Amino acid sequence: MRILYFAWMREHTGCSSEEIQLPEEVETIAELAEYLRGRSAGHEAALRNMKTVRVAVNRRYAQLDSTVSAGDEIAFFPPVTGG
Amino acid sequence: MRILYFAWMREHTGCSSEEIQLPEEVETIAELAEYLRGRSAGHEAALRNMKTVRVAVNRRYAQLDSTVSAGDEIAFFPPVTGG
Amino acid sequence: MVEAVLITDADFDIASEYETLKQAGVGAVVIFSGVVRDNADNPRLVAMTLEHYPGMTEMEISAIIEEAKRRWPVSGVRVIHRVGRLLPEENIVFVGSASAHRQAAFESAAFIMDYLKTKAPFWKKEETEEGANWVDARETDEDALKRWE
Amino acid sequence: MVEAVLITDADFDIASEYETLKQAGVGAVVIFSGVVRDNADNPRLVAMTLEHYPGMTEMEISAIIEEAKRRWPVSGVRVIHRVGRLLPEENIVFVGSASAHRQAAFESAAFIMDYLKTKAPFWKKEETEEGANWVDARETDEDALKRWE
Repeated sequence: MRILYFAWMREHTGCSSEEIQLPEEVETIAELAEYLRGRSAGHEAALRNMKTVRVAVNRRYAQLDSTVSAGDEIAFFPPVTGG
Repeated sequence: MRILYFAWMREHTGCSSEEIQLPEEVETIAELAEYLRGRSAGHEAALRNMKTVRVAVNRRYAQLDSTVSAGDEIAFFPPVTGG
Repeated sequence: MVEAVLITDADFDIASEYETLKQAGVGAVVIFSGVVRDNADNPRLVAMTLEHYPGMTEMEISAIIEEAKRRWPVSGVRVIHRVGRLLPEENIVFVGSASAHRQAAFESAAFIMDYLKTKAPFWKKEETEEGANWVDARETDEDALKRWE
Repeated sequence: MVEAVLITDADFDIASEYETLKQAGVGAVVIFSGVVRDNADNPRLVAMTLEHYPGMTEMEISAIIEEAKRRWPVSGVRVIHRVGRLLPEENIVFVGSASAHRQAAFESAAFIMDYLKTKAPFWKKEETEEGANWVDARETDEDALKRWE
Protein backbone atom coordinates (compact mmCIF):
# COMPACT_ATOMS: atom_id res chain seq x y z
CA MET A 1 0.00 0.00 0.00
CA ARG A 2 1.29 3.42 -0.95
CA ILE A 3 0.81 6.36 1.43
CA LEU A 4 1.28 9.96 0.28
CA TYR A 5 1.56 13.13 2.37
CA PHE A 6 1.30 16.70 1.10
CA ALA A 7 2.08 20.23 2.30
CA TRP A 8 2.67 20.55 6.06
CA MET A 9 1.80 16.89 6.59
CA ARG A 10 4.70 15.94 4.33
CA GLU A 11 6.98 18.22 6.35
CA HIS A 12 5.80 16.62 9.60
CA THR A 13 6.25 13.01 8.47
CA GLY A 14 9.47 13.85 6.66
CA CYS A 15 8.42 11.86 3.60
CA SER A 16 6.18 12.51 0.62
CA SER A 17 5.54 8.82 -0.07
CA GLU A 18 6.01 5.53 1.76
CA GLU A 19 5.19 1.89 1.06
CA ILE A 20 3.62 -0.06 3.91
CA GLN A 21 2.24 -3.54 4.48
CA LEU A 22 -1.42 -3.09 5.42
CA PRO A 23 -1.95 -4.79 8.84
CA GLU A 24 -4.87 -7.22 8.79
CA GLU A 25 -6.82 -5.41 11.51
CA VAL A 26 -6.84 -2.09 9.55
CA GLU A 27 -10.06 -1.77 7.54
CA THR A 28 -10.84 1.96 7.39
CA ILE A 29 -9.05 5.25 6.84
CA ALA A 30 -9.50 6.11 10.53
CA GLU A 31 -7.84 2.85 11.56
CA LEU A 32 -5.05 3.37 9.01
CA ALA A 33 -4.36 6.87 10.38
CA GLU A 34 -4.29 5.45 13.92
CA TYR A 35 -1.80 2.81 12.79
CA LEU A 36 0.40 5.33 10.94
CA ARG A 37 0.57 7.62 13.98
CA GLY A 38 2.76 4.97 15.60
CA ARG A 39 5.46 5.18 12.94
CA SER A 40 7.17 8.34 14.23
CA ALA A 41 6.67 11.50 16.26
CA GLY A 42 6.27 13.31 12.94
CA HIS A 43 3.51 10.93 11.85
CA GLU A 44 1.86 11.41 15.23
CA ALA A 45 1.96 15.21 14.80
CA ALA A 46 0.67 15.05 11.22
CA LEU A 47 -2.23 12.68 11.91
CA ARG A 48 -3.17 13.79 15.42
CA ASN A 49 -6.26 15.79 14.49
CA MET A 50 -8.02 14.04 11.63
CA LYS A 51 -10.72 16.72 11.54
CA THR A 52 -8.29 19.03 9.76
CA VAL A 53 -7.06 16.33 7.39
CA ARG A 54 -8.41 15.45 3.95
CA VAL A 55 -8.01 11.94 2.57
CA ALA A 56 -8.04 10.46 -0.93
CA VAL A 57 -8.21 6.78 -1.83
CA ASN A 58 -6.90 6.12 -5.32
CA ARG A 59 -7.01 9.85 -6.07
CA ARG A 60 -10.64 10.35 -5.08
CA TYR A 61 -11.85 12.06 -1.91
CA ALA A 62 -12.72 9.57 0.83
CA GLN A 63 -14.12 9.66 4.36
CA LEU A 64 -12.68 8.46 7.65
CA ASP A 65 -14.93 5.39 7.52
CA SER A 66 -14.03 4.55 3.89
CA THR A 67 -12.50 1.08 3.62
CA VAL A 68 -8.97 0.50 2.38
CA SER A 69 -7.38 -2.47 0.64
CA ALA A 70 -3.81 -3.59 0.11
CA GLY A 71 -3.33 -2.18 -3.40
CA ASP A 72 -4.71 1.30 -2.67
CA GLU A 73 -2.92 4.62 -2.98
CA ILE A 74 -3.90 6.62 0.11
CA ALA A 75 -3.15 10.35 0.37
CA PHE A 76 -3.36 12.54 3.47
CA PHE A 77 -3.35 16.30 3.05
CA PRO A 78 -4.56 19.58 4.57
CA PRO A 79 -7.56 21.49 3.16
CA VAL A 80 -6.56 22.74 -0.27
CA THR A 81 -5.44 26.33 -0.91
CA GLY A 82 -4.83 26.60 -4.65
CA GLY A 83 -6.33 28.97 -7.18
CA MET B 1 -32.55 72.76 -30.81
CA ARG B 2 -30.59 69.82 -32.14
CA ILE B 3 -32.38 66.54 -32.90
CA LEU B 4 -30.45 63.30 -33.43
CA TYR B 5 -31.68 59.99 -34.83
CA PHE B 6 -29.88 56.64 -34.65
CA ALA B 7 -30.05 53.18 -36.25
CA TRP B 8 -33.28 52.49 -38.15
CA MET B 9 -34.78 55.79 -37.02
CA ARG B 10 -31.96 57.59 -38.82
CA GLU B 11 -32.67 55.53 -41.93
CA HIS B 12 -36.38 56.41 -41.75
CA THR B 13 -35.91 60.15 -41.29
CA GLY B 14 -33.04 60.22 -43.77
CA CYS B 15 -30.93 62.37 -41.46
CA SER B 16 -28.73 61.74 -38.45
CA SER B 17 -29.02 65.28 -37.11
CA GLU B 18 -31.21 68.32 -37.73
CA GLU B 19 -31.53 71.79 -36.23
CA ILE B 20 -35.07 72.97 -35.51
CA GLN B 21 -36.71 76.01 -33.96
CA LEU B 22 -38.63 74.74 -30.96
CA PRO B 23 -42.31 75.80 -31.40
CA GLU B 24 -43.67 77.59 -28.34
CA GLU B 25 -46.44 75.09 -27.69
CA VAL B 26 -44.00 72.15 -27.45
CA GLU B 27 -43.08 71.49 -23.83
CA THR B 28 -42.47 67.73 -23.54
CA ILE B 29 -40.73 64.96 -25.46
CA ALA B 30 -44.13 63.52 -26.43
CA GLU B 31 -45.21 66.86 -27.89
CA LEU B 32 -41.87 67.26 -29.66
CA ALA B 33 -42.21 63.80 -31.26
CA GLU B 34 -45.76 64.68 -32.35
CA TYR B 35 -44.46 67.90 -33.92
CA LEU B 36 -41.53 66.13 -35.67
CA ARG B 37 -43.87 63.51 -37.18
CA GLY B 38 -45.22 66.28 -39.42
CA ARG B 39 -41.86 66.98 -41.05
CA SER B 40 -41.87 64.04 -43.51
CA ALA B 41 -43.29 60.59 -44.16
CA GLY B 42 -39.97 59.22 -42.88
CA HIS B 43 -40.29 61.16 -39.61
CA GLU B 44 -43.87 59.91 -39.33
CA ALA B 45 -42.68 56.30 -39.77
CA ALA B 46 -39.80 56.72 -37.32
CA LEU B 47 -41.81 58.36 -34.55
CA ARG B 48 -45.18 56.59 -35.05
CA ASN B 49 -44.87 54.20 -32.11
CA MET B 50 -43.12 55.96 -29.26
CA LYS B 51 -43.37 52.84 -27.07
CA THR B 52 -40.48 51.32 -29.04
CA VAL B 53 -38.43 54.53 -29.01
CA ARG B 54 -35.83 55.59 -26.43
CA VAL B 55 -35.12 59.27 -25.86
CA ALA B 56 -32.16 61.17 -24.43
CA VAL B 57 -32.10 64.85 -23.46
CA ASN B 58 -28.58 66.24 -23.38
CA ARG B 59 -27.19 62.69 -23.53
CA ARG B 60 -29.15 61.38 -20.56
CA TYR B 61 -32.12 59.05 -20.76
CA ALA B 62 -35.44 60.90 -20.56
CA GLN B 63 -39.14 60.04 -20.49
CA LEU B 64 -42.00 61.03 -22.79
CA ASP B 65 -43.17 63.59 -20.26
CA SER B 66 -39.70 65.09 -19.72
CA THR B 67 -39.66 68.78 -20.59
CA VAL B 68 -37.50 70.22 -23.36
CA SER B 69 -35.96 73.65 -23.85
CA ALA B 70 -34.58 75.51 -26.83
CA GLY B 71 -30.87 74.71 -26.28
CA ASP B 72 -31.29 70.97 -25.71
CA GLU B 73 -29.79 68.14 -27.71
CA ILE B 74 -32.58 65.56 -28.11
CA ALA B 75 -31.85 62.07 -29.40
CA PHE B 76 -34.36 59.46 -30.57
CA PHE B 77 -33.22 55.87 -30.94
CA PRO B 78 -34.38 52.25 -30.78
CA PRO B 79 -33.63 50.01 -27.76
CA VAL B 80 -29.88 49.46 -27.68
CA THR B 81 -28.23 46.28 -29.00
CA GLY B 82 -24.52 46.65 -28.32
CA GLY B 83 -22.18 44.40 -26.37
CA MET C 1 -7.37 52.85 -9.64
CA VAL C 2 -6.88 51.58 -13.21
CA GLU C 3 -9.88 52.83 -15.18
CA ALA C 4 -10.68 53.44 -18.84
CA VAL C 5 -13.55 53.62 -21.30
CA LEU C 6 -12.66 53.38 -24.96
CA ILE C 7 -14.94 53.47 -28.01
CA THR C 8 -12.91 52.65 -31.10
CA ASP C 9 -12.93 51.06 -34.52
CA ALA C 10 -9.58 49.41 -33.77
CA ASP C 11 -9.24 45.94 -32.30
CA PHE C 12 -8.05 45.51 -28.73
CA ASP C 13 -5.01 43.55 -27.61
CA ILE C 14 -6.16 41.27 -24.82
CA ALA C 15 -2.61 40.67 -23.53
CA SER C 16 -1.87 44.36 -23.01
CA GLU C 17 -5.33 44.95 -21.52
CA TYR C 18 -4.66 42.13 -19.08
CA GLU C 19 -1.25 43.53 -18.14
CA THR C 20 -2.82 46.93 -17.47
CA LEU C 21 -5.47 45.37 -15.21
CA LYS C 22 -2.77 43.39 -13.38
CA GLN C 23 -1.12 46.71 -12.52
CA ALA C 24 -3.99 47.25 -10.09
CA GLY C 25 -1.80 44.87 -8.06
CA VAL C 26 -4.55 42.57 -6.87
CA GLY C 27 -5.30 38.87 -6.83
CA ALA C 28 -8.20 38.45 -9.25
CA VAL C 29 -8.82 39.61 -12.80
CA VAL C 30 -12.00 38.78 -14.74
CA ILE C 31 -12.29 39.51 -18.44
CA PHE C 32 -15.40 39.30 -20.57
CA SER C 33 -15.05 39.43 -24.30
CA GLY C 34 -17.88 39.52 -26.81
CA VAL C 35 -17.14 38.21 -30.29
CA VAL C 36 -19.08 38.32 -33.59
CA ARG C 37 -20.36 34.76 -33.92
CA ASP C 38 -18.80 32.71 -36.66
CA ASN C 39 -20.52 31.54 -39.82
CA ALA C 40 -21.16 28.09 -38.40
CA ASP C 41 -23.61 29.73 -36.02
CA ASN C 42 -25.33 31.90 -38.62
CA PRO C 43 -24.25 30.80 -42.11
CA ARG C 44 -25.72 33.86 -43.77
CA LEU C 45 -23.84 36.39 -41.64
CA VAL C 46 -21.34 38.45 -43.63
CA ALA C 47 -20.62 41.27 -41.19
CA MET C 48 -21.95 43.28 -38.28
CA THR C 49 -21.90 47.07 -38.25
CA LEU C 50 -21.98 48.90 -34.93
CA GLU C 51 -23.23 52.46 -34.61
CA HIS C 52 -23.24 54.50 -31.39
CA TYR C 53 -24.09 57.89 -29.91
CA PRO C 54 -20.72 59.59 -29.39
CA GLY C 55 -20.61 61.44 -26.11
CA MET C 56 -23.60 59.70 -24.55
CA THR C 57 -21.98 56.27 -24.86
CA GLU C 58 -18.95 57.27 -22.81
CA MET C 59 -21.17 58.97 -20.19
CA GLU C 60 -23.40 55.92 -19.80
CA ILE C 61 -20.51 53.48 -19.51
CA SER C 62 -18.74 55.72 -17.00
CA ALA C 63 -21.93 55.87 -14.93
CA ILE C 64 -22.17 52.05 -15.00
CA ILE C 65 -18.54 51.78 -13.86
CA GLU C 66 -19.19 54.25 -11.03
CA GLU C 67 -22.12 52.13 -9.87
CA ALA C 68 -19.97 48.97 -10.03
CA LYS C 69 -17.32 50.72 -7.90
CA ARG C 70 -19.97 51.61 -5.33
CA ARG C 71 -21.10 47.99 -5.12
CA TRP C 72 -17.82 46.05 -5.22
CA PRO C 73 -14.25 46.68 -4.01
CA VAL C 74 -12.73 46.83 -7.49
CA SER C 75 -9.34 48.37 -8.10
CA GLY C 76 -9.35 48.28 -11.89
CA VAL C 77 -12.01 48.46 -14.61
CA ARG C 78 -11.49 48.73 -18.37
CA VAL C 79 -14.25 48.80 -20.97
CA ILE C 80 -13.55 48.82 -24.71
CA HIS C 81 -16.34 48.75 -27.27
CA ARG C 82 -15.69 48.61 -30.97
CA VAL C 83 -17.77 50.40 -33.60
CA GLY C 84 -17.88 50.18 -37.39
CA ARG C 85 -17.98 47.09 -39.59
CA LEU C 86 -16.83 43.83 -37.96
CA LEU C 87 -16.43 40.40 -39.55
CA PRO C 88 -17.33 37.05 -37.97
CA GLU C 89 -14.95 36.10 -35.13
CA GLU C 90 -13.84 39.70 -34.64
CA ASN C 91 -13.87 41.13 -31.13
CA ILE C 92 -16.76 43.47 -30.26
CA VAL C 93 -16.46 44.31 -26.60
CA PHE C 94 -13.98 43.93 -23.73
CA VAL C 95 -14.83 44.33 -20.06
CA GLY C 96 -12.08 43.74 -17.51
CA SER C 97 -12.34 44.01 -13.76
CA ALA C 98 -9.62 43.59 -11.12
CA SER C 99 -10.22 43.08 -7.41
CA ALA C 100 -8.67 41.54 -4.34
CA HIS C 101 -11.71 39.22 -4.24
CA ARG C 102 -12.56 36.89 -7.09
CA GLN C 103 -16.32 37.14 -6.52
CA ALA C 104 -16.16 40.94 -6.70
CA ALA C 105 -14.20 40.68 -9.96
CA PHE C 106 -16.72 38.23 -11.43
CA GLU C 107 -19.82 40.10 -10.31
CA SER C 108 -18.64 43.58 -11.25
CA ALA C 109 -17.72 42.40 -14.76
CA ALA C 110 -21.09 40.64 -15.19
CA PHE C 111 -22.90 43.72 -13.83
CA ILE C 112 -21.10 46.06 -16.24
CA MET C 113 -21.93 43.78 -19.20
CA ASP C 114 -25.61 43.51 -18.24
CA TYR C 115 -25.96 47.29 -17.97
CA LEU C 116 -23.88 47.97 -21.05
CA LYS C 117 -26.16 45.63 -23.04
CA THR C 118 -29.30 47.56 -22.08
CA LYS C 119 -28.15 51.13 -21.41
CA ALA C 120 -25.14 52.00 -23.57
CA PRO C 121 -26.32 53.52 -26.86
CA PHE C 122 -24.94 51.07 -29.43
CA TRP C 123 -26.89 49.50 -32.29
CA LYS C 124 -25.97 46.47 -34.38
CA LYS C 125 -26.85 46.00 -38.02
CA GLU C 126 -26.47 42.49 -39.38
CA GLU C 127 -25.32 42.11 -42.95
CA THR C 128 -26.30 38.81 -44.56
CA GLU C 129 -26.17 37.54 -48.11
CA GLU C 130 -29.85 38.48 -48.45
CA GLY C 131 -29.52 42.02 -47.12
CA ALA C 132 -29.04 44.01 -43.95
CA ASN C 133 -31.25 44.42 -40.91
CA TRP C 134 -31.04 46.01 -37.49
CA VAL C 135 -30.75 43.54 -34.65
CA ASP C 136 -33.74 43.53 -32.29
CA ALA C 137 -33.25 44.16 -28.58
CA ARG C 138 -33.79 41.03 -26.52
CA GLU C 139 -36.06 40.75 -23.51
CA THR C 140 -33.58 38.39 -21.86
CA ASP C 141 -31.15 41.32 -21.68
CA GLU C 142 -33.72 43.43 -19.81
CA ASP C 143 -34.44 40.45 -17.55
CA ALA C 144 -30.74 40.10 -16.74
CA LEU C 145 -30.85 43.48 -14.96
CA LYS C 146 -33.38 42.32 -12.39
CA ARG C 147 -30.85 40.31 -10.43
CA TRP C 148 -28.91 43.50 -9.64
CA GLU C 149 -31.90 45.36 -8.17
CA MET D 1 -15.59 21.41 -27.83
CA VAL D 2 -12.36 23.19 -26.91
CA GLU D 3 -11.22 21.68 -23.61
CA ALA D 4 -7.96 21.44 -21.71
CA VAL D 5 -6.55 21.03 -18.22
CA LEU D 6 -2.90 21.94 -17.76
CA ILE D 7 -0.76 21.82 -14.61
CA THR D 8 2.58 23.44 -15.32
CA ASP D 9 5.44 25.44 -13.90
CA ALA D 10 5.48 27.59 -17.04
CA ASP D 11 3.54 30.84 -17.37
CA PHE D 12 0.51 30.98 -19.66
CA ASP D 13 0.05 33.33 -22.58
CA ILE D 14 -3.33 34.94 -22.16
CA ALA D 15 -3.54 36.03 -25.81
CA SER D 16 -3.08 32.53 -27.19
CA GLU D 17 -5.44 31.08 -24.57
CA TYR D 18 -8.03 33.62 -25.64
CA GLU D 19 -7.56 32.79 -29.33
CA THR D 20 -8.03 29.09 -28.56
CA LEU D 21 -11.26 29.77 -26.68
CA LYS D 22 -12.50 31.96 -29.53
CA GLN D 23 -12.12 28.95 -31.82
CA ALA D 24 -15.17 27.53 -30.05
CA GLY D 25 -16.84 29.99 -32.45
CA VAL D 26 -19.25 31.52 -30.00
CA GLY D 27 -20.25 34.97 -28.81
CA ALA D 28 -18.99 35.15 -25.23
CA VAL D 29 -15.66 34.38 -23.58
CA VAL D 30 -15.02 34.84 -19.85
CA ILE D 31 -11.54 34.59 -18.40
CA PHE D 32 -10.58 34.48 -14.77
CA SER D 33 -6.98 34.93 -13.83
CA GLY D 34 -5.51 34.64 -10.36
CA VAL D 35 -2.31 36.52 -9.64
CA VAL D 36 0.16 36.49 -6.74
CA ARG D 37 -0.63 39.74 -4.94
CA ASP D 38 2.00 42.42 -5.15
CA ASN D 39 4.17 43.62 -2.32
CA ALA D 40 1.98 46.67 -1.72
CA ASP D 41 -0.68 44.25 -0.49
CA ASN D 42 1.65 42.19 1.69
CA PRO D 43 5.01 43.93 2.04
CA ARG D 44 6.68 40.90 3.57
CA LEU D 45 5.77 38.50 0.74
CA VAL D 46 8.81 37.28 -1.17
CA ALA D 47 7.32 34.35 -3.09
CA MET D 48 4.59 31.74 -3.13
CA THR D 49 5.31 28.07 -3.73
CA LEU D 50 2.56 25.81 -5.05
CA GLU D 51 2.54 22.07 -4.51
CA HIS D 52 -0.05 19.66 -5.89
CA TYR D 53 -1.03 15.98 -6.07
CA PRO D 54 -0.13 14.92 -9.63
CA GLY D 55 -2.78 12.71 -11.11
CA MET D 56 -5.51 13.58 -8.64
CA THR D 57 -5.37 17.28 -9.54
CA GLU D 58 -6.14 16.63 -13.20
CA MET D 59 -8.94 14.18 -12.28
CA GLU D 60 -10.59 16.65 -9.91
CA ILE D 61 -10.42 19.55 -12.35
CA SER D 62 -11.77 17.39 -15.18
CA ALA D 63 -14.66 16.34 -12.94
CA ILE D 64 -15.41 20.00 -12.16
CA ILE D 65 -15.39 20.83 -15.89
CA GLU D 66 -17.75 17.90 -16.61
CA GLU D 67 -20.15 19.24 -13.99
CA ALA D 68 -19.95 22.75 -15.48
CA LYS D 69 -20.74 21.29 -18.92
CA ARG D 70 -23.80 19.55 -17.47
CA ARG D 71 -25.04 22.82 -15.98
CA TRP D 72 -24.29 25.36 -18.74
CA PRO D 73 -24.16 25.27 -22.54
CA VAL D 74 -20.42 25.90 -22.78
CA SER D 75 -18.48 25.13 -25.92
CA GLY D 76 -15.00 25.74 -24.60
CA VAL D 77 -13.27 25.42 -21.23
CA ARG D 78 -9.57 25.77 -20.45
CA VAL D 79 -8.00 25.53 -17.01
CA ILE D 80 -4.31 26.16 -16.38
CA HIS D 81 -2.82 26.03 -12.90
CA ARG D 82 0.80 26.79 -12.21
CA VAL D 83 2.93 25.01 -9.62
CA GLY D 84 6.36 25.73 -8.20
CA ARG D 85 7.79 29.01 -6.91
CA LEU D 86 6.00 32.17 -8.08
CA LEU D 87 6.93 35.79 -7.42
CA PRO D 88 4.53 38.66 -6.67
CA GLU D 89 2.46 39.66 -9.73
CA GLU D 90 3.06 36.31 -11.44
CA ASN D 91 0.05 34.44 -12.82
CA ILE D 92 -1.19 31.50 -10.75
CA VAL D 93 -4.35 30.23 -12.40
CA PHE D 94 -6.29 30.69 -15.64
CA VAL D 95 -9.90 29.63 -16.16
CA GLY D 96 -11.52 30.39 -19.51
CA SER D 97 -15.03 29.56 -20.59
CA ALA D 98 -16.70 30.14 -23.97
CA SER D 99 -20.43 30.00 -24.63
CA ALA D 100 -23.11 31.38 -26.91
CA HIS D 101 -24.60 33.03 -23.81
CA ARG D 102 -22.69 35.51 -21.71
CA GLN D 103 -24.34 34.48 -18.45
CA ALA D 104 -23.38 30.83 -19.06
CA ALA D 105 -19.79 31.91 -19.72
CA PHE D 106 -19.69 34.01 -16.52
CA GLU D 107 -21.37 31.43 -14.30
CA SER D 108 -19.43 28.41 -15.54
CA ALA D 109 -16.11 30.22 -15.02
CA ALA D 110 -17.11 31.32 -11.50
CA PHE D 111 -18.35 27.80 -10.72
CA ILE D 112 -15.09 26.22 -11.88
CA MET D 113 -13.05 28.67 -9.78
CA ASP D 114 -15.15 28.08 -6.66
CA TYR D 115 -14.77 24.31 -6.95
CA LEU D 116 -11.12 24.48 -7.92
CA LYS D 117 -10.45 26.57 -4.78
CA THR D 118 -11.95 23.95 -2.47
CA LYS D 119 -11.51 20.59 -4.28
CA ALA D 120 -8.40 20.64 -6.45
CA PRO D 121 -5.41 19.38 -4.43
CA PHE D 122 -3.06 22.38 -4.49
CA TRP D 123 -1.33 23.91 -1.48
CA LYS D 124 0.31 27.32 -1.20
CA LYS D 125 3.33 28.09 0.92
CA GLU D 126 4.03 31.75 1.54
CA GLU D 127 7.64 32.84 1.77
CA THR D 128 8.18 36.09 3.67
CA GLU D 129 11.28 37.82 4.96
CA GLU D 130 10.61 36.24 8.38
CA GLY D 131 10.16 32.68 7.12
CA ALA D 132 7.75 30.40 5.29
CA ASN D 133 4.32 29.16 6.24
CA TRP D 134 1.53 27.19 4.67
CA VAL D 135 -1.52 29.26 3.75
CA ASP D 136 -4.65 28.37 5.71
CA ALA D 137 -7.81 27.33 3.88
CA ARG D 138 -10.52 30.00 4.12
CA GLU D 139 -14.08 29.42 5.22
CA THR D 140 -15.29 31.98 2.68
CA ASP D 141 -14.13 29.59 -0.04
CA GLU D 142 -16.25 26.77 1.41
CA ASP D 143 -19.17 29.22 1.71
CA ALA D 144 -18.83 30.17 -1.95
CA LEU D 145 -19.85 26.64 -2.92
CA LYS D 146 -23.26 26.93 -1.30
CA ARG D 147 -24.69 29.10 -4.03
CA TRP D 148 -24.19 26.27 -6.54
CA GLU D 149 -26.12 23.67 -4.54
